[in-house]
Amino acid sequence: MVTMTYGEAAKNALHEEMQRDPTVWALGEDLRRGGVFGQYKGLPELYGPDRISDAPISEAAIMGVAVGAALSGTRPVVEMRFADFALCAVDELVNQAAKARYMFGGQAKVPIVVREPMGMWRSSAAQHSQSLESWYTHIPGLVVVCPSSPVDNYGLLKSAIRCDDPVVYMEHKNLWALEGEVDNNDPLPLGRCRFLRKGEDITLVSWSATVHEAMAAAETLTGEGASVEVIDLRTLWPWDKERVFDSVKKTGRLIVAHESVQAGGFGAEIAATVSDVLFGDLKAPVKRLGAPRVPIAYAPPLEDTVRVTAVMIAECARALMKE
Amino acid sequence: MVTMTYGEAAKNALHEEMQRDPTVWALGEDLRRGGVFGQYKGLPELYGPDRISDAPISEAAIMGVAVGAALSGTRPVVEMRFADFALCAVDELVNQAAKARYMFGGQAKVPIVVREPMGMWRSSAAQHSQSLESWYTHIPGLVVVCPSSPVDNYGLLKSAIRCDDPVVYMEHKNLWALEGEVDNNDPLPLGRCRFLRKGEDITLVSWSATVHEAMAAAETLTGEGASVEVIDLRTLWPWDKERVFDSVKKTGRLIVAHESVQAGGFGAEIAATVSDVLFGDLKAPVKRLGAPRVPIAYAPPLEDTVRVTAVMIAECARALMKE
Amino acid sequence: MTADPRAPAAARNLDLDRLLAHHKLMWRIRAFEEAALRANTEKLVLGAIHPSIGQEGIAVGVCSNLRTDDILASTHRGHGHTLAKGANPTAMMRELLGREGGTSHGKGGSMHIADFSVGMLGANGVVAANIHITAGAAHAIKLRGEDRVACSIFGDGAINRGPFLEGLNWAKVFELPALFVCEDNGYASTTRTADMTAGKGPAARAEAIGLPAMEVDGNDVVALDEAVRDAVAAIRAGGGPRFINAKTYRLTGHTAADPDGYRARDDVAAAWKRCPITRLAQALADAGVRGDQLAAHERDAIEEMDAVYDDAKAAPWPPLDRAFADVQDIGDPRKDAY
Amino acid sequence: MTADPRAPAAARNLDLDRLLAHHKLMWRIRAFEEAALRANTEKLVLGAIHPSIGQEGIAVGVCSNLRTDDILASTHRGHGHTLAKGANPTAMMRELLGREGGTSHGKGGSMHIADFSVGMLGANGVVAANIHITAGAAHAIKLRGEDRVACSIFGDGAINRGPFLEGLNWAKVFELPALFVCEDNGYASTTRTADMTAGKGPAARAEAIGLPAMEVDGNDVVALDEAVRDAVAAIRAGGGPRFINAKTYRLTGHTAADPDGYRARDDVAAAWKRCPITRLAQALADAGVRGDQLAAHERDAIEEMDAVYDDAKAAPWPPLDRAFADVQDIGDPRKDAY
Ligand SMILES: Cc1ncc(C[n+]2csc(CCOP(=O)(O)OP(=O)(O)O)c2C)c(N)n1
Ligand SMILES: Cc1ncc(C[n+]2csc(CCOP(=O)(O)OP(=O)(O)O)c2C)c(N)n1
Ligand SMILES: [Mg+2]
Ligand SMILES: [Mg+2]
Repeated sequence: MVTMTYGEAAKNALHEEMQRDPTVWALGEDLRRGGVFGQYKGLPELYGPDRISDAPISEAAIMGVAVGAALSGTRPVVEMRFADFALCAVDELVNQAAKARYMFGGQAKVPIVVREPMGMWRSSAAQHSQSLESWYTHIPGLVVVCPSSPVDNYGLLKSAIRCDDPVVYMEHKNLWALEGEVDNNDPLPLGRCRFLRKGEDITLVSWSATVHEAMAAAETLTGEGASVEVIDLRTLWPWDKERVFDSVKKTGRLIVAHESVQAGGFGAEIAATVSDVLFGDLKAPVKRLGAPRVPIAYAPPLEDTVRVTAVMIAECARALMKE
Repeated sequence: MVTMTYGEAAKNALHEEMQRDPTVWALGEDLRRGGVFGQYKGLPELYGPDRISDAPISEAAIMGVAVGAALSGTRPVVEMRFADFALCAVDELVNQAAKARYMFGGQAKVPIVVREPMGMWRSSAAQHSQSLESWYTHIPGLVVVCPSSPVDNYGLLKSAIRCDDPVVYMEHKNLWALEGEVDNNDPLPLGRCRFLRKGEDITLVSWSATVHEAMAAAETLTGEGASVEVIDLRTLWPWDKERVFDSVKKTGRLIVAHESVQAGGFGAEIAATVSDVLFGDLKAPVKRLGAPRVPIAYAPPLEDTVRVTAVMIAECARALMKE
Repeated sequence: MTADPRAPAAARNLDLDRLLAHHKLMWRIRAFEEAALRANTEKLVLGAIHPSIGQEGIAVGVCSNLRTDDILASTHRGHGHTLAKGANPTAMMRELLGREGGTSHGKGGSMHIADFSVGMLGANGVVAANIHITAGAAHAIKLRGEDRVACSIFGDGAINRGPFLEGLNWAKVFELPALFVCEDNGYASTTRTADMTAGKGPAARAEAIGLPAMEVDGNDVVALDEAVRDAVAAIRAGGGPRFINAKTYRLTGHTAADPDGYRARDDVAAAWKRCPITRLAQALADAGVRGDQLAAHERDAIEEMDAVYDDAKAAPWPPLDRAFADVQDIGDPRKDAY
Repeated sequence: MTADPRAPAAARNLDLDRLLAHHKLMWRIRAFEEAALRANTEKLVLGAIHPSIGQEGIAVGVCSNLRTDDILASTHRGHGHTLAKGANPTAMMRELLGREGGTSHGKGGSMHIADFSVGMLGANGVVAANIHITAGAAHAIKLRGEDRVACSIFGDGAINRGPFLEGLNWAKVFELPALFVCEDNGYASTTRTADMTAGKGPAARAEAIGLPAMEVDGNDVVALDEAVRDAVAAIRAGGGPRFINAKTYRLTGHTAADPDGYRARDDVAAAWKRCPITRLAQALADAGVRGDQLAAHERDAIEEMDAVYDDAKAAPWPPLDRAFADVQDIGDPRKDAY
């Protein structure tokens, strides 16, 4: 059991996986200087420039090269720097990486991890703040992971690297410095949610940075006498349906909260599924809390206007619990 | 009132808009030969190579050029050939076109129409068959249109061209030859659904090619004594919430059917919204019918395995009407 | 020796066995494509087919210099490359017809034809996407310390897409064992490539990115064979990536369905005179090879591919549950999807 | 006249008024950047700031040859370009601080600084994205039969992204009135650009795509001014697109937060000696301009930008409902979103 930051947790995971498996390597811009968020610091010295490789500003090539290298016996970890820049490499991810295994009838797998630091990071504005995790859930062939804590970033990155299929691995830029205890050395299973809090009255499902808002809301609500269950989904595809169902069966109420735009967000998939499958068990409608359908503004107060906060979650929960 | 095909309807609309507004022009590969689906046939002769412009195989540039040209006083109609190739130009569409107006505080608008022929078209396989309309609904700034008939392709393309914001305009490749009557010369409003059939027992919402499956299912169900309301959403963003709500308030039952992958599809947004807003009014859970989360296979029987058909819709409707 | 400019350049020092093999292989490709066109006419192939008739010289000239464990990534027009890389035509034709026993169980079809067992990493439905994928394969080869070579063949239209720049730059920055071959047939679908391409062409662009580049007549299989042999040897020896622009002409429409209305009939007729098979046959005849030996190549190839086509027609559809297989390891698309 | 190699090349035939204006404008850019750095230190700017200190010669040398109705599209490092294109520094600084009255009402910030009223179509947060957008602006100009020019300035790191190839090819194919200027400062963030760039550099690549291209010392504003003047004249006369590679050096970190640990202190110190402002001042002094006149430029600029900064600090936040404005004409994000 050791305390480390979210960023360090990922670094340690990558370090251990690189040690364990000589075919693992990382590629991305400025990696030899430790990566823009320092999440590779120290690794270039340990593994050299071949295995922690710099790259030209060529997102399409970074992703395309990773696909080719994955089809040829290595396991690339792709660093996209900001999730927004991955939009320069969508053909490579969606038309190539995600489809190759299927299109070629199982002749090949594409074991790549695509790290896409996501989310609002104070005043980064419209082109450096996006959370497009729902896009990837819609693409057959992709696994989608959004860790919210050091322990998960450690265990899930390990699993992502060992996974034989392309994993879109979205760390939240606002969490790099978050400290936490990492109490395991093993990979954590993909596709399993984490119960952060058990409760009886309402279920909050969230992922990535918004998990912390959900926990703060639960704290408040508990102080008001409510019993709140908080689920960190962690893996968005495949998502841990059964456990979410079990929770909502028990509580009868569900709020899905996420930072990304609500319209067409992954909250819709969860809400639609739960509303269907647990139709008779719901005491209240399933609620979603996401960003309005606006780009992220630069000015802090405007940025805050579109945030999903603990206050909003608590308020929504109170209203639901009245039903 | 005149009969024309879905492809001709779009061509006529573009023709009339180009006649009306000299700043409208189209760009894309092979347009001077009439476009790969013949949907520009005859226009090069009328408007010359400047206004019906060929392009290098440079999807990113086609889109980027359109953005720059739209910011500089013209109204480009972008031809992407297959929706799948638009994945080579996502930065340009999502980070640039969709955000420019907002990011620049309203200093500019980006009046482009991005035509992305979508959907399964017999044995086109994984890289030429995708339907990613839900992606675009998730992007602030984009309007999303998916016409299902000649009359709508005519009227909605006109509106899309006149719209001052970027419109992702997705024609279905399997509908080019579909004939129908076009009874208006005016643009049709964006954001308005079309009631194809009025009924009392169940609402079917769909768009694009699947509308025709929904209509066939309605036919069957009517023969069995049910009263079915069929809504062609036509515009996915903004979608015509109020009319869908009104319909479901009346029928108490809703099926959303679309060709695209169900997981993370736009059906989820509709189902989640309706399940929430009309919680008390629903007689049965809202059902979605979409493709399984698999790439589109080449072999016809495998392709058929993932189709949403009239038979499936009817079956689902029968089950719902028992509730 | 004739001075006919249409005869192969290096016909001076012919390695007859090798050239006979080339002749035979070119005929096999031609016959495969003819069978594929027939399949299209008979509506047994519904998706697009891009025949490589007239471009067989490049498939043969390039792939004859690759080992089975070398890697090839191809384009939409990939049947010839795949066959020349050593794939089984029976499995290929079954793939084109979407049948069980196809190279990809009928899931990829013509535009995604692939045979990983012979290093053929797939045709690609996205123009230029094979270029950086090839750089990646070469990157893996270098990381693993192997002496393999990765090669991609793409069209002249592909040089206007970003991956051309990004992939070539990558290969050169990392000095990777990669060979890039541009199949310069002058057209991109219905458009003359020159109309939409600025500057001095593929080789000049590659050179500006630092790759040694050369122009070869791709319909002269003898010259191309030599050029590729030298390039591959240099690459395999650690010399970094190279580029070859091979001029050719597509003798059919862009796809099986293309009426080819955008090229003058005279141009096409003239191009038939430069057909790489005819030219090699002429050189071989000049070198004393008997006409009936050359005719046998043609006849055998047609016979082989007729049988291949018959086999494919008789093959069953893939079982339906293949639609759900090979998506990914975790999650089950049969249940998670609905 | 001194033969000091650090002095501007063309100091022979100085148009003194023009050069004094250049000197003044360079100081205004420098002072703006210093104020922006202060705003960063004082945590009044939270997002990334990319200062152009040391690169002022390019902003001035390029933009001084553009008319107000000419178009400019810039990069993440765009303050200097924007100012030189004629934008109001008060509105710019308010934008950097996210305040009401900012060029974009505080919605874009430093990386999206824009002023359409002076033809400045925006800085861009995506490297190289301004290149094909500029081709598009030039395309519109040509379609409309105007005599304007569209210009983009981008970094040397941008030449490895697809839009460099695609945008330049487009501009040349359609013979558009576009000027492409590469601000070649040798680095892309913490990485030496040369380490990740193969071949002979930006100009050679542009030439291979058919654009007349030249190399200029971007810290020699006299030389650059002349080169841009000629290029713009040729372009405006219908001569098609051109390319200029302007060598320079960034004298600060990549961002305000960058400790710049990847460059030897000696290199940076040496680069300060080649600072474009110092060099022009030297040339002007050599040409007889009095020191106090030059010093006044510096003092006035600092005073101006101090006031600009004070104004921005005192400016109010934008009203919150601006978060929902200017998304799109149809639909209402305030209600459709929830
Ligand atoms: C990114 C992308 N854009 C467009 C297409 C459509 N398309 C298929 S083949 C082709 C022409 C390709 O020309 P070239 O690269 O010269 O190859 P050739 O067909 O001549 O062999 C085009 C435009 C595509 N498949 N991918
Ligand atoms: C597509 C993309 N990739 C990566 C980045 C991150 N990034 C911002 S600035 C920069 C370096 C750019 O270098 P260069 O083009 O030389 O411009 P300079 O910063 O030197 O002015 C990088 C990599 C980005 N903004 N966009
Ligand atoms: Mg070609
Ligand atoms: Mg630079």
